[in-house]
Amino acid sequence: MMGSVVDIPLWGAIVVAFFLLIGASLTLIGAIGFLRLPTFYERIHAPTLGTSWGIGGIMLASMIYFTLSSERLVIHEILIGIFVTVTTPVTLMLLARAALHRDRAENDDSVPGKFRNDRES
Amino acid sequence: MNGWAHHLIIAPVLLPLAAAAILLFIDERSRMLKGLVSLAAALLLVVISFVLFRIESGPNDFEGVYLLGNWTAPFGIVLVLDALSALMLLLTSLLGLAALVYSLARWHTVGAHFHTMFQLLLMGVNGAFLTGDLFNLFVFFEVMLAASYGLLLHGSGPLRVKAGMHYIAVNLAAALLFLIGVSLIYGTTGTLNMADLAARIPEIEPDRRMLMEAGAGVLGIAFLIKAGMWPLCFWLPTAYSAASAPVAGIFAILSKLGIYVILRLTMLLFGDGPSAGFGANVLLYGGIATLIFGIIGVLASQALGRLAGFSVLVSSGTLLMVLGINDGAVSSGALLYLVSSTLTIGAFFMLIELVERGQDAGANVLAVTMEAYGDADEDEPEEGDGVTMPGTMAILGTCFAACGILLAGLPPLSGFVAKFAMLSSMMGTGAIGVPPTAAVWTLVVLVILSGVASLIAMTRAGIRTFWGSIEGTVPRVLVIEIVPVMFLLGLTLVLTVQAGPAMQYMDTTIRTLANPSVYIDAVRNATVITDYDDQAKVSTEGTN
Amino acid sequence: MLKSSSRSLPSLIAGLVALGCLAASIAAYPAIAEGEILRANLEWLPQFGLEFALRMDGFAWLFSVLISGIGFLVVVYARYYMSEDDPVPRFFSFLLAFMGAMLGIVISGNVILLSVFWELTSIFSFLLISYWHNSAAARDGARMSLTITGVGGFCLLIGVLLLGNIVGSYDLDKILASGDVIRNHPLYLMALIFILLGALTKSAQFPFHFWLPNAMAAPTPVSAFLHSATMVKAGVFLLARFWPALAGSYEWFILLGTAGIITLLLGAYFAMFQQDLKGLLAYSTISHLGLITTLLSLGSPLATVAAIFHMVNHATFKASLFMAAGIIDHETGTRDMRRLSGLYRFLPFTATLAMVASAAMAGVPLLNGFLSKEMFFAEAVETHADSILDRILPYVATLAGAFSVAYSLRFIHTVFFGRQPVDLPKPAPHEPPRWMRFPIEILVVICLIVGIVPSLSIGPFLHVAVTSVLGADTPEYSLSIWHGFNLPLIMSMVALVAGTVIYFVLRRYLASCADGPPVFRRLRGQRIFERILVEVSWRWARLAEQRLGTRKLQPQLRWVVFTGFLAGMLPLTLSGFEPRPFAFSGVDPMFAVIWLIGICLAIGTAFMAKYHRLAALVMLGGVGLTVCITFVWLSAPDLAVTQLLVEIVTTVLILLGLRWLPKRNEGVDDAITLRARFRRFRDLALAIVCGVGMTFVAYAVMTMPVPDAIATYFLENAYTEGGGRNVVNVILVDFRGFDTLGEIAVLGIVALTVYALLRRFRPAADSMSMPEQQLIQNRFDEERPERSAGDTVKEYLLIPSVIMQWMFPVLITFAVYIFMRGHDLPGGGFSAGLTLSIAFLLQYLAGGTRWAEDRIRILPLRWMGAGLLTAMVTGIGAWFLGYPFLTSHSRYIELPLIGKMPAATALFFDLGVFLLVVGSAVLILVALAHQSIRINRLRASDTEKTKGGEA
Amino acid sequence: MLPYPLLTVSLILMWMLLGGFTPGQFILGTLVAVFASWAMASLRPDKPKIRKWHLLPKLVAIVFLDIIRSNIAVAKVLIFGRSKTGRAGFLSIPLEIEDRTALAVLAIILTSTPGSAWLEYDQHDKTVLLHVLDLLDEDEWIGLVKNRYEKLLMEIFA
Amino acid sequence: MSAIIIFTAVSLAQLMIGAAMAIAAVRMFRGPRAQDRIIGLDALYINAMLLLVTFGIGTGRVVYFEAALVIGMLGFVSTVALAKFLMRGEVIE
Amino acid sequence: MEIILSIAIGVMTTCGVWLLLRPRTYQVIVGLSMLSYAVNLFIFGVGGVKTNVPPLLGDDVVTSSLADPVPQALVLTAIVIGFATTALFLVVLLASRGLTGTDHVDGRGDRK
Ligand code: NA
Ligand code: NA
Repeated sequence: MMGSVVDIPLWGAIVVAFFLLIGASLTLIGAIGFLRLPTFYERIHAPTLGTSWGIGGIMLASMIYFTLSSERLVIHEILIGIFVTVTTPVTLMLLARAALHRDRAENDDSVPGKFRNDRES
Repeated sequence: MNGWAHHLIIAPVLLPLAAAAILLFIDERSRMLKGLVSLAAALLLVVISFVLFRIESGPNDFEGVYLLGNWTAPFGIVLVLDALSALMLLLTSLLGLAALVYSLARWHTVGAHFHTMFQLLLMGVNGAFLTGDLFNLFVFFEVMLAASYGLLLHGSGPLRVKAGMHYIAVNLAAALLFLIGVSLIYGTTGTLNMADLAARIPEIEPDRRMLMEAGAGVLGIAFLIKAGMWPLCFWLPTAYSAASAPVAGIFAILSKLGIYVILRLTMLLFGDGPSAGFGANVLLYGGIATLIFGIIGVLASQALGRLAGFSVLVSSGTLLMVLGINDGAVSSGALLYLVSSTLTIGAFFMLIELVERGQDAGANVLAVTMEAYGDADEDEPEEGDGVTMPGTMAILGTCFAACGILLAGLPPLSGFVAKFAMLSSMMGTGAIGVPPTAAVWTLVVLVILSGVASLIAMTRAGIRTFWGSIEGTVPRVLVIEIVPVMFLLGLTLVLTVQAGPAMQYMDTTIRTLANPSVYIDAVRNATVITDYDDQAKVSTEGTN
Repeated sequence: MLKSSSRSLPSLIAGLVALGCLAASIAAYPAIAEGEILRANLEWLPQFGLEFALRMDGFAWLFSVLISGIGFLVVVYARYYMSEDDPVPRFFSFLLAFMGAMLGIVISGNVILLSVFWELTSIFSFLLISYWHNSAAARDGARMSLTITGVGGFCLLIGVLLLGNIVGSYDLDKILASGDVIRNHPLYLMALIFILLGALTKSAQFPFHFWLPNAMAAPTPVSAFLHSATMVKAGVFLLARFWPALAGSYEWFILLGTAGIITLLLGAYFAMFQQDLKGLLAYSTISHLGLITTLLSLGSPLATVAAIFHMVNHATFKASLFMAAGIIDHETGTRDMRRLSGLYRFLPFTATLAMVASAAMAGVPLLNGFLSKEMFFAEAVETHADSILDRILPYVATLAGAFSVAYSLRFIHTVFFGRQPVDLPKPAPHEPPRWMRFPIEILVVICLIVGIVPSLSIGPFLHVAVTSVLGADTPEYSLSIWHGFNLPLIMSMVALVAGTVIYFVLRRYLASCADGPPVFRRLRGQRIFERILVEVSWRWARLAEQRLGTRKLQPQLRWVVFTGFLAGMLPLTLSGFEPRPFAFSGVDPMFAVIWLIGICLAIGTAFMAKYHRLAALVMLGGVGLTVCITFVWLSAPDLAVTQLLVEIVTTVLILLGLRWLPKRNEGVDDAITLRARFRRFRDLALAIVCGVGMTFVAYAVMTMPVPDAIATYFLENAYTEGGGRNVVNVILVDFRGFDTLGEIAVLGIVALTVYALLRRFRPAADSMSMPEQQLIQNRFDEERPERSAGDTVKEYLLIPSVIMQWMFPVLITFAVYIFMRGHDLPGGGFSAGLTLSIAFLLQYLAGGTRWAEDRIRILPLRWMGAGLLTAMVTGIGAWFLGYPFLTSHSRYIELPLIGKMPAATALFFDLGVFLLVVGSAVLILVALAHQSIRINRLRASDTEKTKGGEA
Repeated sequence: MLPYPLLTVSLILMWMLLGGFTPGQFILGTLVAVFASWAMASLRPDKPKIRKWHLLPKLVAIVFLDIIRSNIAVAKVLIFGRSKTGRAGFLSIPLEIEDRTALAVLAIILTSTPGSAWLEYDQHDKTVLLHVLDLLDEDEWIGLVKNRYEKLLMEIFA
Repeated sequence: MSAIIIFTAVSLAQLMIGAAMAIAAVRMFRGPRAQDRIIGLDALYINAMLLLVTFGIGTGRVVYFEAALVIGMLGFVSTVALAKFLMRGEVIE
Repeated sequence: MEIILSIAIGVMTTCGVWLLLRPRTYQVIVGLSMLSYAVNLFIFGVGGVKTNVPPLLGDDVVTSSLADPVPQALVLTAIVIGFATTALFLVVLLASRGLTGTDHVDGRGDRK
């Protein structure tokens, strides 16, 4: 797998490794939370660790690494960061709202809202 | 054949494609225009394939190898026109023309994009006949299948949709097997070109060979599904009988495509060498089983559509069995049989609809498609108010009788000639003094039995249909509906009268197939055009 | 086309044709008499020895005269017999066609051609018997005769094929000249049996005799022609024809003799007890044919002479009798002998003619029947092959003779004499028109002439026929009436007396008994045959079809999987393939982890697909993602991108479809039967076996390097020749661009099919209502005064839709980017097309169908057509430069500022791909999406309808 | 001609990020971006009116920092559990901004920041329902949203 | 030296991301409700994307970036469709 | 690597075949998709399994070491065709469901 690692300065390697590990650990922490948190509404918070600084860390690592290794500015990873940041809220919003609807339709009292489904009882 | 004429080889693929593309630009409401474009394309296709056929049946040893993209043989895709593919192209185009004309009466109006799909079906079938590349064969199989899905479902309705679903499911599974087979062959031989493959097979080491044969086996199943070998054939009678008449008519060529590929590949790849005769027993016993099942089905069928569907199986079973016996003379008879039975079954499927229209006034196209709740605003078929022809019943009856005679293999029509040619080479003058083996006896008995079964079933059906009820109304049949049927039956008549020359052609075809080195060399030695101007010079020198 | 009501013109034409045939035959006589054989050859299928060879020798000549002569008389007769209501032209054309086929049989010089004409006579006889197809009896009789004689024809074909195998030719001369070779060949018996099957079925010999009486439903001219003079004679003709080649062996004698003797006796016996005039004649025919068969079986030349003589004699008197019976039927309206009597006073001429003819049938001296019968008796007492058959033959012959006297007498006595008939369907019968009687008169005159002066009349003709059959074996024979007071004469006397006695003894009984002989009355061959036919060809076949076939999908797929598995495994196991030992070295642990996840998700998908469709879909998405990662991991970035895009679109597609599927709750069909459990177990076993097989094969082939692959060529030439750095893309658009052309065609067709099918889509009743969620949300909106219907969904999408709209230009840009770089880096027309389709799809998701279509008008069909044309025209462009289709031209062009740009024609081809993919994907998605709008319309119209119905 | 200049510029930037910062790519990118912007126009979206451009970087910076902060906070919660007073809970916040784009930006900010999630916006009440992972003090959250983000957004979009 | 550091870091990161993916898969498996599974799939997509980026770093190639970018840009579409299906019972109205 | 991929193919084949043989149309379509994955990976694997040598030509690339591009091209075609046929089958099963009222592959009603 480590076919063609180009040597980069040691400081660069350390920085890359740092960001890489930061990103990965935040992702893992988020995942653990995702597994352990008891309710759906709590669980939706967990992956955002991954989608914010999890991605941030790894993208930074990638940018630094490729910039150093190819000796030119490689920052297209920014795009991934931007798009994930912009699109994740869409999914979470839609999904959470759908969950709200489903809970309300079942008259789950732990969920706020004016809505009550009278047919269900 | 240099220069522009050389491109004729690819025309049977490109012409329907072009027609299909143009048809997409024509509004769905201008049926007339669509029909005309489609008809023109079909006519032109007949002309082209006839020219190609003439070239192949001519005296000079023309090797029609077309290097697509100007890449040499094992690397690019090649199209190969030889006697066999030329024959199949001609058969397809004739059948296609007949079915298309038939559809113009009313069927092309009962759903969207009939002509586009029809043209693409022709493209797929022609491509599959022409290609000399295994994966490209898969692609054209898929083109053909996709179009056949669309055409089978054309007109919708519960019966068609159910039959279509089964058909699609089975053929999707078959496509997966196809892919597995092709990739195994590629993985073990490193090539996809059929000629190259044939040249490589004798040289590969044993464990590769075993895997290659496994691949060929799996591939074979995919073709046998298409050809309708028992027990892979149950979808066929249902699907064919559910299809609308012109579609079922053109479908008659589809099962033959499976047979064609098996014939082509077994002769090319397993003719001789260490893998010689691979799968022959499967074909023989599978053919026997298919034929038996076909016979049973023919007898058991009450509806004419299913009877025709099982006739397809009878035809497939016979052909598979003959391929399993793998004898040159028998195979050339089988080729004649293939042509004859395709024309017959094609005509029969189209005839059935006309005949049944009279039986039950309500059961015509309109009832099928309107199905009580169809969106009336869409696809209202124009009232087919053609004049009821004089002597309609007599013509229909004659056509029906001809179909019956052809299916049963009764003299004198081509059904008989073909069966005779097969039987004769197995136990007649073709095998002087050679006592028929058990396999030959089985084949003979089954071929005869299939004839008997068709005879019984067809008389039963014919009597019920034509003489069953006194008050049976005379069906309203348009001229352009009955003419295609008569056209196809007329072709069988030509085949009957011209049996000698026809057989000559088949003989040559099989002999060429039996000598794969011709094919292999032609493909391998085909050279790319390096510079057009040089090429032009060479060709003018050649003619001088 | 002739007007079907006119009788004269068609009959005139037919008569002239028959007369022409007759004249032609007669004209050939001088040559024939010289012993010449006339020939005419046309090639038909020379490769297999099938020629259109005609060959007329004496025997053929005699039959030709018989066929065309009687044919002519029958035409004359039919002119008056057929009613004006009948479609007469059809009748005469069938009759002539039949006559042609029959002539073909006798003058065929090639045995295959002979069997061709043989089957043709079956076909035309079918059409003639069923002429009055409104009658069930006619239909059934015709079908039965066709079935039996048709099958017999197939047998004959096998027989002559075997002859061809033995002799090496189908040429009749060669076959006739090879008698010894044939009889000594191991295949002789086989060939003999098949040929006899053909002959015996045709000549209605036991045990195939029963079709003939049933064929009496035919119009009487047909019976006179087919069932006395010609078609049934074809069998005995064939036996005589093949006599030199086949006869003389013990097998020949036993097989043929048994059939002949039984037929002779049974036919005569049955004939006595018939009540139908034509039935009587039919059984009599059977019996006389048995007589001829018996004669032929004896293998002696003299017997053969007798046989040939009797063929002619029988034809003359039986045809005239049938015609007489027809006149009686015509005039009285019935053929039932219980109702007929004393007709002599109404039809004196006809009666006289009939009496002479039946005397000939009975074998009364001075008539032709007597002569050949005497010859038969003479042969019967000779010993040919010592066997029980031989020994009983004289007695059988006499007994049958007696029976024939009895039924002949009965025919005359019952019909023409006795009390005046009562209650006839047609009262006051009278003599038929002059010319209707004419044919009978001719035939009866012949009977008399031949009977009185045989050697002057028939003598030379018979001789020509006999010598052409027997050749050098032709015996001395005499045709004189008086041979002295010998044993045959005594046998004739005995038969005459005994026959008379039998008739008068049975007279009372016969006057009122039911149709058919006592004892055997119930045992009808026809019924047995019908029952067997129905049983075998209908019930058993249906049962077998159900057993051997299926109309269900699952068993079919099981077969596909199973045979596919076998086809893959058998070549390996049979040839002793050794699977490679698994090696876990060099496994990237991360890859293992990914697939651990993938496998779990795959199993989860399989597990959930029945009750938790959405869960299964989600997990399937996970599996797809795993596949995508695999592609990245294993050096296929192009595949990864494509896989991802397809994954996304497929998920949305299936979601679009899910709405129309029925709700499925776990536990509804909990009662799992044992059978279902077994089925599941079997499927699981099959699935596991397949999986294991795939694993082994995949492992074996993966660990085996691809030999000397074409791959190297592609890798080395993609850039230099194909002008692209992304080899996969160069293969797709250049090396194997033709595949891609086909592939986009598939996509296009599928899109069209989807569109066409969905235009007629009608959801199931329980999917017609709005989804439950929408009902609840709409109710909420309606109940709240400050809200209006649809607010919930508006709010739901209010903010997300803004972001989704922003993505639109972004995705367009991205699609262009993917497209442009495809030739050098991962990407290409397909990925770009899917990306753009997703961009469109996203707008549909965000704003709904109406919103989206209000803003962006996509004409998917145009995109598709343009795509196909672009790809194709690019390919064709090469023609103008003299190259084959799809030859690409690639070069990098320097543009100012932009720099080096790839400008391969392949790029245009890829553009075609791109356009088509966009068109197709959008068409599919939109067609599905539109169903939600359509259903609203349907719902509205349904409500309207129910309202209308209630009002 | 250029209905969405900001969008066009962004697209050009995106193109060059992907294809490289060369003059050629700039030209190509411009062509594509103009075309894409024109396509966007056909959707007729609500056109955001950005008044104060200069505040945008400020917003980005604030959000950037907040995200880092909440990453740490949430990671802590996930690893060590919540403090005793903390709980997860729903929170309804009345909003004043109405511009859809501004709302979208706010939604992105709140959702991207770990620990808070935008659930539902009620158009009639103009309230948003949030879910907060570690809800110590409701008012603090309301204050955060209203003062830190909404105010700024209202200044930018007016 | 720097190669070893990067190799170790990448391996560790991949292992962590792999664990995160496994957890997402567990959610997809366990649910308990459809929304949990969907969000699990979403998480799986994001983690896969991160994995691809680390793979790119590990192999020193930029060509895997496209696949990651496609996930980042379009991965949300199927989730959106799934969510809308939950909410409305219909994906496109 | 080969072993992992082979097992993956095997498991997906098993799941796919199992689903393919189920009576509900949805199971069948999911099964077909699953089998497509398996078959695509199979085709892909046939060319040999290599990491980090995508068939992309650069100036300094040794062509012989690159992954076999042919199976990749074949898989691409197979993916596209698989996508098309999945869409088709989906629509057909919907049509069947609409016309017969059930999602059974034979259009049979449910036992109730
Ligand atoms: Na309201
Ligand atoms: Na958040």
